[in-house]
Parts: sequence; C-alpha cells; structure tokens
Amino acid sequence: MSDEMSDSAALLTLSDINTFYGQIHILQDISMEIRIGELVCLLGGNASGKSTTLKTILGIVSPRSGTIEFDGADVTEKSTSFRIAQGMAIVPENRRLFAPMTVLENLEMGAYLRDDDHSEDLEQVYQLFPLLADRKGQLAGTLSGGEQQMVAMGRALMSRPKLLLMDEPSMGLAPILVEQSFEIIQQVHEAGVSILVVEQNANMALSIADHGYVLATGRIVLADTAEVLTEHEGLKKAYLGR
Amino acid sequence: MEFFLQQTVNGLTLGSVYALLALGYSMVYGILKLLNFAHGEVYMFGAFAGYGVLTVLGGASAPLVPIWLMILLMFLAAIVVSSTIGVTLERFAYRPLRNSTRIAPLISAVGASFFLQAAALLLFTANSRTYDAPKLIAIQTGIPIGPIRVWMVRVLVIVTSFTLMILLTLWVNRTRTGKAVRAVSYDREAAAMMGIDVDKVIVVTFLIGSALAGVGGVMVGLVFGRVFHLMGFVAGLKAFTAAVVGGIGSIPGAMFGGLLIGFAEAYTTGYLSSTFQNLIVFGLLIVVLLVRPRGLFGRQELVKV
Amino acid sequence: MKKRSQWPKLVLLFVAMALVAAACGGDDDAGAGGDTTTTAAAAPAATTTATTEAAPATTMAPEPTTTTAVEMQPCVASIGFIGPITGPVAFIGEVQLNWMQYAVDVFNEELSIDISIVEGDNQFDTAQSATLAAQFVDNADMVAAVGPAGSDNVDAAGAVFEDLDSDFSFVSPSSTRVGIAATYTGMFRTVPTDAEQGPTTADYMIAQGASKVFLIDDQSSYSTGLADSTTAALEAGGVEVVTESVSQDVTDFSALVSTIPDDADFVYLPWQVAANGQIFANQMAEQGKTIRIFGSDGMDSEDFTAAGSLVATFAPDIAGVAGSADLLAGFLAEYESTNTFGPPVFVAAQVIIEATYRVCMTGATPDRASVQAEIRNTDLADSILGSPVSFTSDGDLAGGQFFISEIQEDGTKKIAG
Amino acid sequence: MSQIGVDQWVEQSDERRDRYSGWTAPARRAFDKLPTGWKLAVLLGAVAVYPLLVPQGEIRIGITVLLLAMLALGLNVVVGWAGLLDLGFVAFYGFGAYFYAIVASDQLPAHWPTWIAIPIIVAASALLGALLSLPSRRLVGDYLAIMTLFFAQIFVELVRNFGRLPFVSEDLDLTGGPNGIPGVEAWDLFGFQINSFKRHYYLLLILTVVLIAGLHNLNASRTGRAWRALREDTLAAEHMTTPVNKLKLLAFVVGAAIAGLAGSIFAAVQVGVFPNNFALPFLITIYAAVILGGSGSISGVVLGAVAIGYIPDA
Repeated sequence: MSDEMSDSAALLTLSDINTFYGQIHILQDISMEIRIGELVCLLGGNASGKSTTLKTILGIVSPRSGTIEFDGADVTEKSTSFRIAQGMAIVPENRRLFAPMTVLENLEMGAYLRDDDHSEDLEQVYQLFPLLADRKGQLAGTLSGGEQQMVAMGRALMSRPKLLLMDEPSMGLAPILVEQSFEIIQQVHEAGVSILVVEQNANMALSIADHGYVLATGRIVLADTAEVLTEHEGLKKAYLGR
Repeated sequence: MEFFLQQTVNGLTLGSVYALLALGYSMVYGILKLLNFAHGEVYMFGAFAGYGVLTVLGGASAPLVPIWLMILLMFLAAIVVSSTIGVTLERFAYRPLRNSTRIAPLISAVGASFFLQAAALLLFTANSRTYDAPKLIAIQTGIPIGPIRVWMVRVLVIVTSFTLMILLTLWVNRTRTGKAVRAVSYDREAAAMMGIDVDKVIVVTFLIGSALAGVGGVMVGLVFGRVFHLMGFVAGLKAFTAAVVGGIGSIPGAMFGGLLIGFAEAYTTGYLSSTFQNLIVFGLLIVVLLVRPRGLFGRQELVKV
Repeated sequence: MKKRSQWPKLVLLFVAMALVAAACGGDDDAGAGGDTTTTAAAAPAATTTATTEAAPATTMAPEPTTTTAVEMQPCVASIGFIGPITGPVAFIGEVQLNWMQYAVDVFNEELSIDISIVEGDNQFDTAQSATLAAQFVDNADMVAAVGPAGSDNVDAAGAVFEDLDSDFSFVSPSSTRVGIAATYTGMFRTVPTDAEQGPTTADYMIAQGASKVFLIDDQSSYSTGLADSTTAALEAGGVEVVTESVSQDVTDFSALVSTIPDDADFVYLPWQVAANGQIFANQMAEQGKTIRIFGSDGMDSEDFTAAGSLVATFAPDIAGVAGSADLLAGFLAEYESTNTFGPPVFVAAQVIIEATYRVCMTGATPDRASVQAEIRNTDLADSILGSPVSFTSDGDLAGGQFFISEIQEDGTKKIAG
Repeated sequence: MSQIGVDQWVEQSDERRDRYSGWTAPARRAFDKLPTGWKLAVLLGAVAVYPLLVPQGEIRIGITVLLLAMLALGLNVVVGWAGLLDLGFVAFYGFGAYFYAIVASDQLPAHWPTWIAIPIIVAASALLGALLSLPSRRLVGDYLAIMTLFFAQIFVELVRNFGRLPFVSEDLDLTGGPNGIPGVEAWDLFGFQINSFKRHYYLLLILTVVLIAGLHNLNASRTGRAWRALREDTLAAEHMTTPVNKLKLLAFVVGAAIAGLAGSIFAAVQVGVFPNNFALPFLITIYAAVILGGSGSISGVVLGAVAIGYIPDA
C-alpha cells in the first residue's frame, strides 16, 4: 500500500473493505485514499471488482467489514442519498441516462437533492458542453454516444460535487470520443473537482491521473503514482499492451 | 346517431373509471415491474369508505350536509382509506420481497388480494350495498348533448377523471418528485445514484395510484351503485387489461387503454351482443399484444447482454 | 446465489392471514377443504320458558301424538348444511345459514329435541360440494342435509350421495332446474321448478297483452334454466322474445339498457343478484326508458325496489301469511336482514327435522332410511311460504306455484296475479 | 475462500440442504437423511394403505390432493423448470376435463372407449399447448403471463357461452353452458371400471408415480439442463445456441399434456364438469402448491400440493 504523504487532506478513505454478494467474496481488504484535488484512477480487468468498489463507495452495496470516510466523516452506515448530499456524484458505467426524459430533465435529476436554485450550475454545464444547450429539449435516448457522455458528465456536475466518480468513461465510445471524454475529465479536474476514474483503458487513465490503484480479483495489487505505474513492467504487460 | 351518442357517453363513463384504475396498475408496474393484483381490492375499499361516509351522514335520501360537501367528503375518505391500504401493502407485502425472484411478489400480491377480499367479507358481510345516488342527485338532472341527456353524476365522473388525469400528467412531467418517479421507473439504480430516495418514491407512487383507485371506487358507487366485497376482482382485471393494451408502465397508455376498453365494451354491447363483451375485450387485448408486444404506448426496452 | 430464504415465509404468512380472515367470515364457518364444524344445538325447551311469548306459531308443527313423550329417549340427530357461506355468492349462503340456524333453534325448542347443524361451506364450487357430500355420508350422526344451492352444485353433490348412500336425503332450498330431482334418489326440494315459474311468468305477460319481451339472463345455471322455460312459454303464446345475456360480474348495464327496443312490453330479468337489477332499473330511468321490468324470484329482495316493476315470488307475501309474520319478525330480530333465498331453507330444515321427529315418535332411533321415508311422507298443511308442502315421487315440491307481485312506490309489494 | 484439494461439492452438501426453499424445507431435510430405498418404501407404503384406513370423505380429499399434485408437477415443468410464467395453465386442465366429458357422456352423445379417448385428449391438450406457446416467441416475462391469463379467461367465457356462439347451431351445445355437463361416465379400462373413490385414488396414485419417475428422468436429461439454462438467462441460452423456441414449446406441451390428463380424470371423479371449476381461483391454488413447495423441485411441489390440498381455503 502506498503511504506517501501529501500536502492536501484525504477526501475519501476506504479501510479494509470486504464486500460479499451472497456467499461470494467480491472485495477483499480494499484500502485506498483520494485526497482533495486529486485525480485517481482505479484500473482492473473484467470482474476484478471495480464496479463493486464504486457501489461500495456510493453505498449502493454495503461492505461486510471495513470503514468508508468521506470529507472527514464516517459514512459507512449512511445511505446513498446522504453521501450524494455530502458531495459525491457519479457518471455510471454505460452512462445510464434516463432515456425517455429530456436532456434538461436528466440534468435536473443530477441536482435532485438540492432545493436551491441551480440555474447557475446549469449555465456552467452548458458552458462546458455548449451542445447540450441546443439539445436540452431532446430525449436523452435519441442522442449519440458522445452526446450522451456529455449529458452524463453534466448530470453529475449539476450537484456541484466534491468527488466525481467515473465508471468506465471510455466504454462503448469511438477512440476519438474517448480522447474528447478524457479531455473533459481533465478540464473538470482542473476546475478543482477531485475525481476517481475507474477504467480498463489503463493508458488513457494513467495519462491524466495523479495516482493509480490496480485491482485484480477483488484485491488491490498495485498502488502508486501515475508516473511509476506507467513504467511498471508487469502492468505494461498485463494492461498497457506494450 | 342518438344511439351512437348514448353508447359513446356510456363508454366514456366506464372508460374513465377504468383509466383511473389502470393508472395505478401502470404506475406500480412501471416502478416495481410488479403486477399489483391487490389494486382492485384497494379500489373496493375506497368504494366502501365512500359508502361509510354516505351512511354516517344520513344516507342518500336524507343527507345531513349539503350534497357537494357530502360528495367531497366521500372522495376524501376514499382517498385516505385507499392510499393507507396501498402504502401498507407496499411496506409489508412487497418491500421485503423486492430483491427476491420475480414470481414471489406476484404471489404475495395475489395473497394480499385474497386477504383483503376476506377482510371485506368479514367487515361488510356479503350483502351488496348501494349508494342510491339517484336520490342524492336526481336522475333527471343532467346536461343535454344533442338528442340525449347526460346525468349530472356521469358528468361529475367524466370531468373528475379527466381533471385527475391532466393533473397527474402535469405532476409527473413538471414537478421534481414526478420526474423522480419517472427516473426511478426507468432505471432504479441510476436514480439511486442521483441521490433519489427510491423507497420514498415507491411509496409516493403507491400513494397516488391507490388514491386514484379510491376515487374510482366512489365514482363507480355513484354512477353504477352496487358496492360489494368482490367488486375489485373484475374491475381490476379490466383495468389491468387497459394498462396492458396501453403499454404497461406508460401513463398516457393507461389513460388511452382505459378509454379504449370502455368504448370497446359499450360498442360491443350496443352493436353486437353483451354476451361476448368480455370475450371481445380479451380478444382485443391478445390482438394488440400480437401486433405490438409491448402495448400501444409501450417502449422497447434496451436488450442488455 | 440470490437471497431466497425469507419470501416463502412471507407468502405463507399472507396465505395464513387470508385463511384466518376467511375462517372468521362465517359465524362458525367451516373450511372449504371440506372441514366441517358442529354448531351446538339450542338448549331444551324446559329451561327456556322465558322466550315462549315470542315463540312462533305452533300451527305449523305437528301436534305431539301423546303427552307421555317425556318418557321417551331424547331425539338426537345432526343435519348437514351445504351452501356458499363465502365466495362469489356469499350473500346467498349467509342468509341461508342464518335461516337454517333459526329453524333448528325454533324446532329444537318447540319439539324438545336436540338437532345440531354441521356446516359445510362450498364457496359455490362444485368440487367442494362433492367433498362435503362425501364427508356428510361419513358422519354417522347425520340423517340428512339441506342444500346445496345451484343446480350444478346439486349435480356434483348428488352424484356422490347417489354413489355412496342413496338413503341419504338432501333437500335443496334453491335448485330449480327441471328434472334434476328425479335423477337423484335422495333429492328433494322446497322451491317450485322452472317449469312452474316460467309459464306463470309468461302467462302473466301474455295476459297483459305483451307482444315483445326483452329477456336478459345472467349466465348462471339458475338464470339460463329460467330463461329457457319462460322463452318457450312466451313463444308458444305468440310473443316475440329478444334475448341477451350479461355476466353477473358486470355492474354497468347502461350500454345494454340503450339496446332495449322501444316497442318491447317487458324487460324480463331472471337474475340471481337483485342489486344488479336495481342498477339496471336506475340506468333505464336515466335513459328515459319506461318499459316495465319483470324480475324472477331471485329479484324478490329488498335490494330491488324499482317502483312499478313486477317480481315472481314463491309466496303471496310472507309477511301477510298468518303465522309466518311472527316467524319472520323473530328471524329479523336476530339476523337483521333476509332475502328470497332464506325462507325455503327454513322449510327444508323443517321438513328434515319433522321427519326425524316422527321417526323418534315411533320409538326408533332416527337413521337415514327411516328419515328419508318420513321426508317422502311430508304433508305440511301450511308453511312459512304460505302454501302446503308435500313431495312428488321424484322429490319435487308438489303443486308448487308462483305469484306475481308489483313493487309499490314505498317499496312494499302487492299481489298482481 | 475454500481450500484447494477439498471437493467443494461435497464440502457444501449440508449447505445445499439448508438452501431448500419453501414451507416444506425442514421435512425435506429430515427426509433426505434416510437411505433411498427406505424413502420410497416409506412414502409409497403410507400413501398406498391410506385409503384402506380412512372414510370416504378423506379419500375424496386424497383424490383432490393427488389431482393437485399432478397439476403442480405439470405446472412445475413450465414455471419451475423452463421459467415461463404461464397463467393459462388451468385452461388445459379444463380443456381435458371438458373434452372427456363431451366424449364420455350423453352430451353428443358419444361414448368413446376410454383407451381411445385418453390418448386423443392428451394429444389434443399438448397441441393446444403448442399453439399457445407460439405467441411466446415474441413475448417475454410478464407479457407472456398476461397473454396466457387472458387465454384462461377466454376459455371459461367460451365454455360458459358456447351454445350462443354465432357459428354454433342451437342443437350443438357442446359444453352445456352454465349448467356444465353432468353424468360423465367413469373410465373403463378394458372392462375394469374406475368408478369408486378408492379406484380413482389408486389410478391417480399410479399415474402420479409414473409421472414423477418420468419427470425425474426428463429433469436429468439434456432437455432438463437446457430448460434450467433457459430459466436462468434466456439471452445467454440463445447465445449458446440453445434452441430457445423449441424448448419453450416443449415445456408448454409437456405441461399441457399433464394438465389435460388430470382434467380427464377430474371429469370422471366429479361425474360432471362445470365452468367454475376452471376459473382463476383454482389456478392460484395450483400456483400456491408449486410456490409453497419450492418451485423447481419434484418432491417439493408434490409436498406443496399435499399441504395446500389439506389446508382449507388456500
């Protein structure tokens, strides 16, 4: 485990998380940390436990043991909506847009927990993705894959999150759109949002990340800075295809 | 022409009641993918609640309060009773089974339906009750439409149904909770990821669907009269057919389906024969399903491999 | 693995709750799986002198043959009851069971005997009727049974009685299909058949100068039999009959009402559910249709009060029959409401109880064969229905007849023919 | 997780036993501990001597239970194994019952010999099952349930009003309308009449045992495994080139044939058939037997039928 010191405080800390589906032990002793302002990537192949880790962080799945701290408070026992209210947001795998609802309605759902006026955030999202302003009345299901990705990002940003969770942002996108997508992630990161990117596309993820974790069959097998991981021989062979 | 107009009014009355019931089926199905077989019994209890208020306040022949207040109170009582039952069902009969097999909540729904029928038999006995609405609002009062005259109670039923349907459409499309209902019904997990409290949204859905059923129960009592412990079964089956024809899960579909079944019944009886009323309605359903397997307004779900 | 451990418990819980509720539905309701329970019989007469004032007319009971009856051994037997205590037509079964209980209470007291009831709820399901019949045959204390209602249930139970013990008598208080009593050795009935009601109804309409009748049956076994015999009699009299049918489940008849031809003289409704008839009448009024409704005996109920309508009835007017008025008042004091399906049960129970009593009077212990023989000998000069009761060799009510009464503005009925 | 070298299947056998679902699970666990030979002897012995010891009414209930067991076994093929939510199952039972009643009574009048009538009824029920399964190619999940539910409703409406159908002449009232068909003749197997409760009981017992044996073999066969794959995941099964449509059809056919056979016995037992015998409440009873017993397991659904048959009102 990496125990590097850093200037900023921890935003999210997972300690010794064990998660089960019925009898099957999915996550084994997962510990990881995301500091404020960091962009961290979680790498792993199919069925390595990436999505379960995300669901555990969000509280959709509860761990059998271990603790999750977010923004200085223990949230292990808290509901998903509590965690989201505290500043988590997610761009789910396959984007999971509400297809029969309009772009605008999708964005509004992102700000569901906020009672205050969110027209300002809407403006910001439109600034980031000008296309969405034109398409706001269109049904989300009729958009192209790249446009859907924008809606999903915009929807997550509507809650003005402290921590943005991204589940496989490159999945199902054409290579050019993948690059675009990661540029946007970087842009959002530079605006000061901490981000956890869960990816199979290790190359792309490491190129923008500060830190990285590598997950295999439910365990963290590597944890280091993005530079170190990019040069890691084993990882190169296994994931980077070099 | 007069005959056609008369049958149209008949179909419209029946259809708007079916539509109200179908909405509850469709909303619950949309959000839980559950065929809530007990919905008809929720409606039956609504009808009995209205009857209770009517009886306590002097009955139709000697009402103790103004008629408009009486009818308002009957609707309110039905809404309270029906939505309480609906929410209780959700909490105790369906929620514990939410993550089990598909068939378990279905059986639980059937059990709940039997339970409510038996409870009604125990509480109200097997005798038919009647609202005796013609004594409350004279059967001669009505508005003339061309060659025919439409009884005030029918007008009330049709207008109330359509008002409620419009309000529900606005609620679902314009309000935050309404949108959350749609989001949950489309993708429960994604909705949870947005911070939507799925349990609460489901409760709200049951609340509204059951309240509509309660209103439908009082309407049936007012316009058709007979209230009895098994009234929910057939009405439930018809409303369910309506929801399926419209595309179960779809709100405009449920309204359209309800009216379609109402008209189908009226015109079948009027121009063919009442003997095969049910046969033709169910046959219509099968034809619709064969041509459009997900109903008229149903959406094609994405196939995930 | 998915979690699967908890839902079966819940399902079971629900079924159990449903069972509990259903079991509480009838007073001492028996389960439909064929379980039967015995309701304790009323206390002997000697200790209940306080109620003699309200005691019903003694004119109907046979005179005790001798005052030395005190010396005899007590007359003890049980009688079965098969009826739809729960289920779709529970309003029939409830009233029937009440009248059964009432009859047993009345005669136990009056005759100083000890008759008990074994209740069987068939839920109007033929399979349950057959099971109950077999259980009744097994019950050695049982001499005969009242029921079942509905000709299809009579067929199901009758086949079992015939097969297992043709000495077992069952007296149906509501099966009216022509010829069915001849099929089963032990069957008797206390209602006139469709062969009486149909022609009586038709004759009345013809006498009123009818030339066209709109007939709607309710798709039940009761209704179609009556519709057939009435249609035949009407057509024989040169009346045009337009037929329709509508399921009992339906409660909106407005579309059907619209199709009533304006030149029809009567709308004939041989319906089992009188409340449906009332809705039909309301919806006719709503559409301004003034054709007279003619209801069968099933519509002879306080649920159907459309003024000016006609209904067929077994009795001229039960409340007007001497002796019956007291009985009716006694019943209503205890059970609040009744309908047309009730009084024939009283007669059916009376027939069996008195037959049993007569066997006891000979000094013998009542058994099925002797009770059946005495039922055949039944010769009541008067009954609660206001007419004499005896049986033909088939077991049909001898000389059964119907009366036609007209519903008045105040809801009372007046004999019209 | 588990140690290497230990056979997981053996290791988890107790756990599997714990996993029995349904109301009858504890009884089944206890029963599992008996040696196989004993099991059969205990069971068959008990049910075979049962009618000799009890009065007629109890035998009649025993007949009801055995009929319910046959139906539950048939429904289990469709729902428990193939995972198709068939709410029209009761109509096949009614079809078999009415078919037998029509050809073995004064209704037509035709008095077909039993050995001719029964195979034809079973084949016709199977054919009807095949026909109903055709739309299921396009319908999934609940829509299939709805379609079949209305098939059951239409069946009852049809038999109740058969004589009024526009294309039926008045003299050809096959079903007897609301009156049903009374006076159905007993099975006559080459001179041996099945005409008492006891004989019906033993006939049903023999058929049920044969059925259990047949289904047991079917379950272990390739078809049985393919059904389970179909139930778990239709799409995946399709991708593994399982002939999904053929399997669905087969499940419907087997279920319908069993129900049709049970129906023909029911008609003879009751000496009559009536429309209400095949209405929705009875369908729910069959489902309750399958579900309470633990759908998918042969012994489970049989025990479920016993439990439901003896609990009144269920």
